Amino acid sequence: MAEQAVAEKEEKKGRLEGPTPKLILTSSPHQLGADTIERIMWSVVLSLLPATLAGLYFFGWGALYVIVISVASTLAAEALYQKISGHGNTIKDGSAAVTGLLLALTLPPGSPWWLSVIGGFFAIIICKQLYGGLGFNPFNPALMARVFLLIAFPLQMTTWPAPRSLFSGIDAKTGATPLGDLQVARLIGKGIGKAAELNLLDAFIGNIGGSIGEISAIALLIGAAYLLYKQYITWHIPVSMIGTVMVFSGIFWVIDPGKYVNPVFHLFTGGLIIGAFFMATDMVTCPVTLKGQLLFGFGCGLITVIIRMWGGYPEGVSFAIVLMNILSPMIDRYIRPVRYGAIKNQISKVKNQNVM
Amino acid sequence: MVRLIIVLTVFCLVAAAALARVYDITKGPIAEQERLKTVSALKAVLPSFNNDIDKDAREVVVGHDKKGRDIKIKFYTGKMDEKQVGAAFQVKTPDGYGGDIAILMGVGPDGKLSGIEIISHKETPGLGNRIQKEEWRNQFKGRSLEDGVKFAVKKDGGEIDQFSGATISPRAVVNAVKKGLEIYGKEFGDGG
Amino acid sequence: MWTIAGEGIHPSDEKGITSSLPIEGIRPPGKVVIPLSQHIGAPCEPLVKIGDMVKKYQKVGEAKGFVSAPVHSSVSGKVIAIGRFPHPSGNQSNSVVIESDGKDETIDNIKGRRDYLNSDPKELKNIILNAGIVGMGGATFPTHVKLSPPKEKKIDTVILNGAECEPYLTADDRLMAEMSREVVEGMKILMHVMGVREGHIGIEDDKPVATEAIRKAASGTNIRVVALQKKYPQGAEKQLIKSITGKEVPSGGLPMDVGIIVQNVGTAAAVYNAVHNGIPLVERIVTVTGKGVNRHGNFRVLIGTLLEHVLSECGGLAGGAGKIIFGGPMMGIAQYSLHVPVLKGTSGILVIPKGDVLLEDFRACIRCGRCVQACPIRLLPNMYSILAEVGQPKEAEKYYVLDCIECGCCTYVCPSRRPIVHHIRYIKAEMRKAKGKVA
Amino acid sequence: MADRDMVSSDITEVQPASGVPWLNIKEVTGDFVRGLWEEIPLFRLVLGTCPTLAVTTSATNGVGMGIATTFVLVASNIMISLLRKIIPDMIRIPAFIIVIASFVTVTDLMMAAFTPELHHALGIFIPLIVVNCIVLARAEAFASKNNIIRSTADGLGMGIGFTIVLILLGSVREILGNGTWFDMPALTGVMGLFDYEYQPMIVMVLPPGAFIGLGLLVALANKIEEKRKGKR
Amino acid sequence: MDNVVEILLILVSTIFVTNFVLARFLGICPFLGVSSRIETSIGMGMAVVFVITLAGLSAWLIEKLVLVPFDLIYLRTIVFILVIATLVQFVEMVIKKTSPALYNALGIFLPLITTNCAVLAVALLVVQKEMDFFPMLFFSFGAPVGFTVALLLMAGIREQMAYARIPKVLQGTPISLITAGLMSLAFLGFAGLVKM
Amino acid sequence: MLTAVVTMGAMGVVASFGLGIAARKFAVVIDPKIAEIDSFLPHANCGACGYAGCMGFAMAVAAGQASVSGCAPGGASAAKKISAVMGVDAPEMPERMLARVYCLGGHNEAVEKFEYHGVQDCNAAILVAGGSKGCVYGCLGLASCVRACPFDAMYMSDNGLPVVIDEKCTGCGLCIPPCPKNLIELVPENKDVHIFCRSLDKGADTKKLCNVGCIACNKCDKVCPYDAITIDSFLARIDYNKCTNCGLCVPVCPTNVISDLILVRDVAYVNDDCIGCLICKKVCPVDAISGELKQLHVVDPARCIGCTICVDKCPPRVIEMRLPRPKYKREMERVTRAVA
Ligand SMILES: Cc1cc2nc3c(=O)[nH]c(=O)nc-3n(C[C@H](O)[C@H](O)[C@H](O)COP(=O)(O)O)c2cc1C
Ligand SMILES: Cc1cc2nc3c(=O)[nH]c(=O)nc-3n(C[C@H](O)[C@H](O)[C@H](O)COP(=O)(O)O)c2cc1C
Ligand SMILES: Cc1cc2nc3c(=O)[nH]c(=O)nc-3n(C[C@H](O)[C@H](O)[C@H](O)COP(=O)(O)O)c2cc1C
Ligand SMILES: Cc1cc2nc3c(=O)[nH]c(=O)nc-3n(C[C@H](O)[C@H](O)[C@H](O)CO)c2cc1C
Ligand code: SF4
Ligand code: SF4
Ligand code: SF4
Ligand code: SF4
Ligand code: FES
Repeated sequence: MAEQAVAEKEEKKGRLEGPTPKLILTSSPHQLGADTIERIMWSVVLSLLPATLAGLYFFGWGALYVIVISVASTLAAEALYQKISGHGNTIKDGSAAVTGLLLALTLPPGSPWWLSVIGGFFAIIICKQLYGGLGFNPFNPALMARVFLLIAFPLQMTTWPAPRSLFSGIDAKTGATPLGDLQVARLIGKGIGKAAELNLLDAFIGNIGGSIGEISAIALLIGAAYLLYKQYITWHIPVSMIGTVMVFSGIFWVIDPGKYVNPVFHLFTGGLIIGAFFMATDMVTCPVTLKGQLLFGFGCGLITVIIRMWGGYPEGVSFAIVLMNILSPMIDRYIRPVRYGAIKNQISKVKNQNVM
Repeated sequence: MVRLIIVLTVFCLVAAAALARVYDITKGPIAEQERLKTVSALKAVLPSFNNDIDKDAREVVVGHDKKGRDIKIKFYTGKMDEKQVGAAFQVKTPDGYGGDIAILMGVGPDGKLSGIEIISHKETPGLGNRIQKEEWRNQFKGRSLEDGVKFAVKKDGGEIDQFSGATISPRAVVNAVKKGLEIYGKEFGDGG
Repeated sequence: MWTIAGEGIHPSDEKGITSSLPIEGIRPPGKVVIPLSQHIGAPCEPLVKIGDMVKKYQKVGEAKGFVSAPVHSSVSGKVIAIGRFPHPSGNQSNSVVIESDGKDETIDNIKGRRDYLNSDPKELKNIILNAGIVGMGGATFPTHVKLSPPKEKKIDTVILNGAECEPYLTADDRLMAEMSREVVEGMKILMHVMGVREGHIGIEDDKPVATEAIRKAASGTNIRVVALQKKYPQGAEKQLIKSITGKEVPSGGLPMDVGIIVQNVGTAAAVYNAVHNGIPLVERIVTVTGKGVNRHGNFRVLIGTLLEHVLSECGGLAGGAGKIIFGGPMMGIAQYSLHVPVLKGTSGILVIPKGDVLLEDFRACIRCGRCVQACPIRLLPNMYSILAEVGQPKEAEKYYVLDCIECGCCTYVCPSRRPIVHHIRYIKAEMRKAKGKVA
Repeated sequence: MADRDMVSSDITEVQPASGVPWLNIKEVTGDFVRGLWEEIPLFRLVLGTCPTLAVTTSATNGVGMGIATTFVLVASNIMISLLRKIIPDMIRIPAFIIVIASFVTVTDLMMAAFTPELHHALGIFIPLIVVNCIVLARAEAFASKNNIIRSTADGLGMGIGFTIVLILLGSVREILGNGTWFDMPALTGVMGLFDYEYQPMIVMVLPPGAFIGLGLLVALANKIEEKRKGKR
Repeated sequence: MDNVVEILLILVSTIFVTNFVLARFLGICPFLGVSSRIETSIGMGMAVVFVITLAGLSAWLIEKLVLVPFDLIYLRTIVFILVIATLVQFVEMVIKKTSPALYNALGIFLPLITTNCAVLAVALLVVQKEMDFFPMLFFSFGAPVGFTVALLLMAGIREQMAYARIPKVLQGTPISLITAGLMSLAFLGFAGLVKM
Repeated sequence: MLTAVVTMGAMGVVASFGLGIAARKFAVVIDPKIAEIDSFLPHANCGACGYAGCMGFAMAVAAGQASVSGCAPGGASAAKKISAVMGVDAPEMPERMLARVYCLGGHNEAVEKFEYHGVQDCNAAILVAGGSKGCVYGCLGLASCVRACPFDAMYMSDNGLPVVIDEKCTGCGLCIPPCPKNLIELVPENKDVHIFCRSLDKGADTKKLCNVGCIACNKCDKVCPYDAITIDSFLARIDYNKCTNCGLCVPVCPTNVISDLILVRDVAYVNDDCIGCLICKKVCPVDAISGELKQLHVVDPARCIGCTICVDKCPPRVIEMRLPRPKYKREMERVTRAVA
């Protein structure tokens, strides 16, 4: 009996006398990576800094206030919506700032203030928050807003001031973008017209007409390299998108250089680089698998070329990306990684088991 | 089954009869509306006339399309007290920014334009669609092929205004009108 | 370099804290709690009653059923309680509590076997069974069962798992460095039992000392030592097999479906100890590490020693205990009580101080695909997480959630801090529930 | 699909005809009012979306389409209610369609003759009133089971409800997209007062504006309904 | 060659540039109603393609053989709708008899098509635009394919949206409409590809 | 005119012929009963009946496969209407059932054995060391049951316990399976006295973990005049078939785990027809009745606990319950909240 008593005492001790400091329990794993949404988003902002500075250099005040107003209005829209709906506060996570900055970088410098404001609110409210906020939006908000503005206010969206010239010191007079020139030439049946005169070095540095952030290839590539190094984007989308554009435009250029411009022209103009590295790679709206991303990039490239060569708009990157955004869920549904151990006969067996 | 057929057939018959009746009633007004529409457009591009203009129209074959079909143009001749004051006809150009632009143009006996009207177009609202504006169209009044290079948009060295950010639409209109004048000249000779 | 392709992660491993500390003993505890369930499979039946005196190595619980393994006393002394006691799994389990008399008297009939390579495999298997050997790599699957595959499965390869890919843990590393002979001899026994000629020992390339030791011990045998790229979860059975042989275990299958058996290096050493020295599994090497504990090291700990004792032997907690984990940080189980015993499968005790515990609220999935790219089974963890969140766990079956090995890579990389593994475990539990209902 | 299946069963709880007095003012008012909010087409029942989206580039068009549809709705409701006892059940739908198509054709011809501008603006969507799901749905769910007066009230209510939404959407799109309202300068005027040129938002008169505009209007209606329910 | 190009252009035009749903506003009700799942969308799409192609063809024939010779153009609407209703029923009957498998796949969608305004619209458009035979055929085929493409894409997005935290008042129709709006915004990118 | 009529006539014949055949061949006879039955159902599509939604149930009933009283949320009124449609006698409806949650150990009462972080769902939490509640039988308070209720009949109290709103609960039972601790049961609505605990721990253990747990002290068992309470595995349970809601057990419970859902009980009142037989005085468990033989008896309202035992025992049936007054201070959150 005494033993029984000892046993009970032991049992109690073991079961009931918990350690004095209450421990914390979670499911495994107990170690987490350092990357968070905040870190990724603000890194994207950082990586856009060179392009922003290039824009500021070439366009001066006209660029500055577009950027400021644009970012301010996406942040304001986000804050306002969350205030009204009473859910959460995600200003700090930086995604609205990225949207605002990217929107600004795709607007013409010197465009009126209300353009940025309308664009910012459209991007955040209609394209993002109505779908439930970060992570649920099916379309790239910044690009959707740009497309919306382009169609709503074509005049303001196609009025391009000339950049301050880098070497010559004289202000270049032409206000059109290289792709705009190309389209005019095509529409009036003059082959590639003035577009042939594009100085590729200028285009590389950013000394051409265009949106604030799209002009300087070198600045964009510096930022992109940083993102790639940090593994916040992978090479799949940019490479397949740019590659597709180069290959297709190359084919036509080889066939008829009098009618089609060379692939390098395509590379450096019309926001292909900013689109491929910073916008098509928006994780929320692109497929999750690498194979899917390759396909996604291919689609973006293809549509870009088609619109540029035959479409009604001078540039096709924005449309190509939002069009492929539509296709993203489909790609995710049908392109899946082949899981470990899914040997062929195994797959068919398992498939038969769970008929979907 | 029989009842079914009968009922449905009767429905059809009644409907057909009723519609035929309504059609008879509305046939006249509809035709009249059509005519009025044409006439009012013609009035806009021609100096005032008082003949029964849609009766005085004739169709002319001015060429052939790719498939070899005739391209016909209908010329309306406006007369004031039996005196010819001008001819009007429609030209179409595929060179617009968004697609075809159809233009009704009136030409006086002297080969000078008395006015143009945009019948249909697919230009961008806010940009190209300003070709519809009266002030812009009025620039065409009195112009003829003799104006030479001056009869072009400013960007191409002429006198016709373009709109900022949209040169293509005005240029297309100008070119189409010039083409029309050529055809007119060919068909009607000098003042024909 | 041998590795798994593409998938996996590189967490900061913190192995430096203990990797050069040689294995030490700790003072034996005054009392051990020996759960009757320390393995996958049926719990043991107790062989003793309260008040019985037992000796060291005496069997106190007999295996019940085919998939089961006996348990032995790790001290000599008196049985003072048998009942439900906290178990590291988080539940309570039937356990035998023995108060040590400090004498460490062993049972008498300890019989080693020197000529094991000429013995009948069946007999050896019996020894392994009776020694209570279970997988020491974490899953604690009874080893003799693994060594008895159905006849139609022809086994041609034995692989020893010395990857130890979990951050912080160095128990296997030290074991290989200091007891390479036991490991290799154990491997020979395993190969002999299975009658195979091909044997591999896979070791991650961050353990040069251990690799060298094993290589030396294995020279002249047909056992190949394979250096694996350091990457988590290189040591997971399926990944190891893929890295070393290039074969993939079919989904839903076992390694034996591709003719392979995988054992942990510690298991091999235990097999050697049982066969050669006739000693059952009553102690193991445990890495005690983490900022939250004062003394770090690799310790030889008797099975049944309470966490409390181990910690006090290590100078107690530092900086207010936040989390105490049995196992490594990626797959280990957090403990709520200091009264849980060290088990046969306890490879490490990791103490994280309160300030270092990351407790952020998770947010919506931003579809970044990092989890998809990190998953070594190439699944779609994001979908599991979303489906669990919207309350449609059943849908996850279409995405093959049952193939998930709960390695934690997905959760580790998720920038939205989504508890994906927890969601997965919830889904699996719901599926088990549903199945139970149908059956 | 489910939406369509519901058409016949869910739209109206059908009162058994027996024992109901032939004319019951309260009931008739109910039939009329129901179409104005409770079962307002487009907000509650998402039917007849195509003409709604297509023609509402201006408020005027909205009115025109609304009136045309209301006319067809009322006329066919009356006719079908009259004939409901004669029509065999099996060919109910084709018979209804013939009745509806006849009225639509009448409308079409009349508009061509007397309001040619509107006729031109509404274009192909006039003949498409035939397949406007509301018309057939009311015929099927209501007129074929109720007397003339109630059917008339129902048709009128539904028609007006439909028209209201058309006008709302037309107004939003016209004001934002063109700066005018019923062709009168609205925003252009207001902004003009401040010496500011209003920039019409051209998308609003294009397809995207139609979809987004209607989407937001339906959400607004849901919100109002939610509030209303909450109060009760 | 020219003919091939023309046909190709018709297809590109009807599917992308003047997509029936996104640019022309036809068939919106089923577009909103049947687009919540991909599987059903596929079934509906196939049924619509089949019926509309036939409807376009029959309307064109009736116009050429009956309405024009007898000067009955004003009866178009009523005749076409009657033909379509009959056609749908008839098709249903034939399929049921000849291919039960196909019937199972398409059966439930057929009745929905009678009141899909896209069917009547195609019938009216092919005669209003005075198309030639082949253009008519490919128009009648391309239009419903465009419908199906829009339907499928929408279904893909909606399946994903099912997991989104959409505000309550927007769930269902409103957010679908807004999504359609954004899709049509994107589709405007195809504008000008084919000038028709 | 003539051509129009002839053409349309011909079309009519053809069309009606085709449709006639079609209609005849493919007429789908829809049982009108289905729509009618469907109209009586609550349309919550909760699935508690075992069919796919209310329409599924309606079809099953019409086909004679489901019982007319199969819809718990619809309750007796729906069953009555449906049976009328089906032409069967209205069934004896079982009593209305309500969900009851058998745990009172919220944040304020029960011990937490660790700090849990992770997925906020009971079935997920239980995977981490069985949940953080010290008592392994206790409610985890993460609302799996609340989320499962299709009628919004439950909410989580600030104390971390689910509360059933009696007015909304339909007795569908859908909250029961999600609970990993099996704490929810359906109980007839007229049962008002409950022992809200499921702990099988020994009394002393229970006491350490929760101050409103059943410690199996046997006091209630002893006091129950109807023998409705049994104690098994250190837990007292009420047999609802025997319980009369007398409430005698409520005050004797040392841990207050027995809950009386009648907030305000009537007190007994002996009217003037009392024959003074002394029986009530004898049966009163709290000695609240005084009186002499053949004299009018009086109930002391301050003592009466409203158990109604005397009412049943009084031979001339002259005791009635009236004069409500507030009772037991420990107010149950449920009723006050439910009304709000
Ligand atoms: C969305 C969009 C719509 C346009 N619409 C027209 C148009 O309708 N008519 C036109 O002439 N140009 C239009 N343009 C502009 C042409 O692309 C081209 O830039 C312009 O005609 C060249 O005019 P500029 O020489 O005056 O710069 C449009 C451009 C964009 C981006
Ligand atoms: C239910 C179950 C049955 C198993 N059966 C066998 C078996 O028959 N043969 C075998 O060699 N291994 C068997 N195993 C062991 C597995 O192969 C594997 O070694 C074990 O699950 C531990 O792997 P892990 O640590 O990677 O999870 C089984 C495991 C489980 C969970
Ligand atoms: C994600 C994961 C990581 C693992 N890492 C290791 C490891 O590093 N070393 C090891 O021996 N076993 C590891 N295992 C367990 C092995 O899969 C396998 O169960 C074990 O090597 C079999 O040997 P055993 O039965 O002797 O334990 C891991 C399992 C998983 C699921
Ligand atoms: C690599 C990268 C690219 C991004 N690109 C965009 C973009 O193009 N447009 C945008 O609105 N947001 C972008 N974001 C920010 C964020 O994903 C975006 O706000 C969400 O789409 C909103 O839900 C990007 C973020 C990252 C990390
Ligand atoms: S825990 Fe499962 S889903 Fe996540 S990475 Fe590991 S195997 Fe893949
Ligand atoms: S890592 Fe996290 S956020 Fe990224 S896809 Fe996976 S679950 Fe979503
Ligand atoms: S509380 Fe439970 S039983 Fe009551 S309605 Fe809700 S789910 Fe059904
Ligand atoms: S499901 Fe059970 S454990 Fe969870 S809150 Fe409800 S009653 Fe408590
Ligand atoms: S499908 Fe066009 S109105 Fe319904």
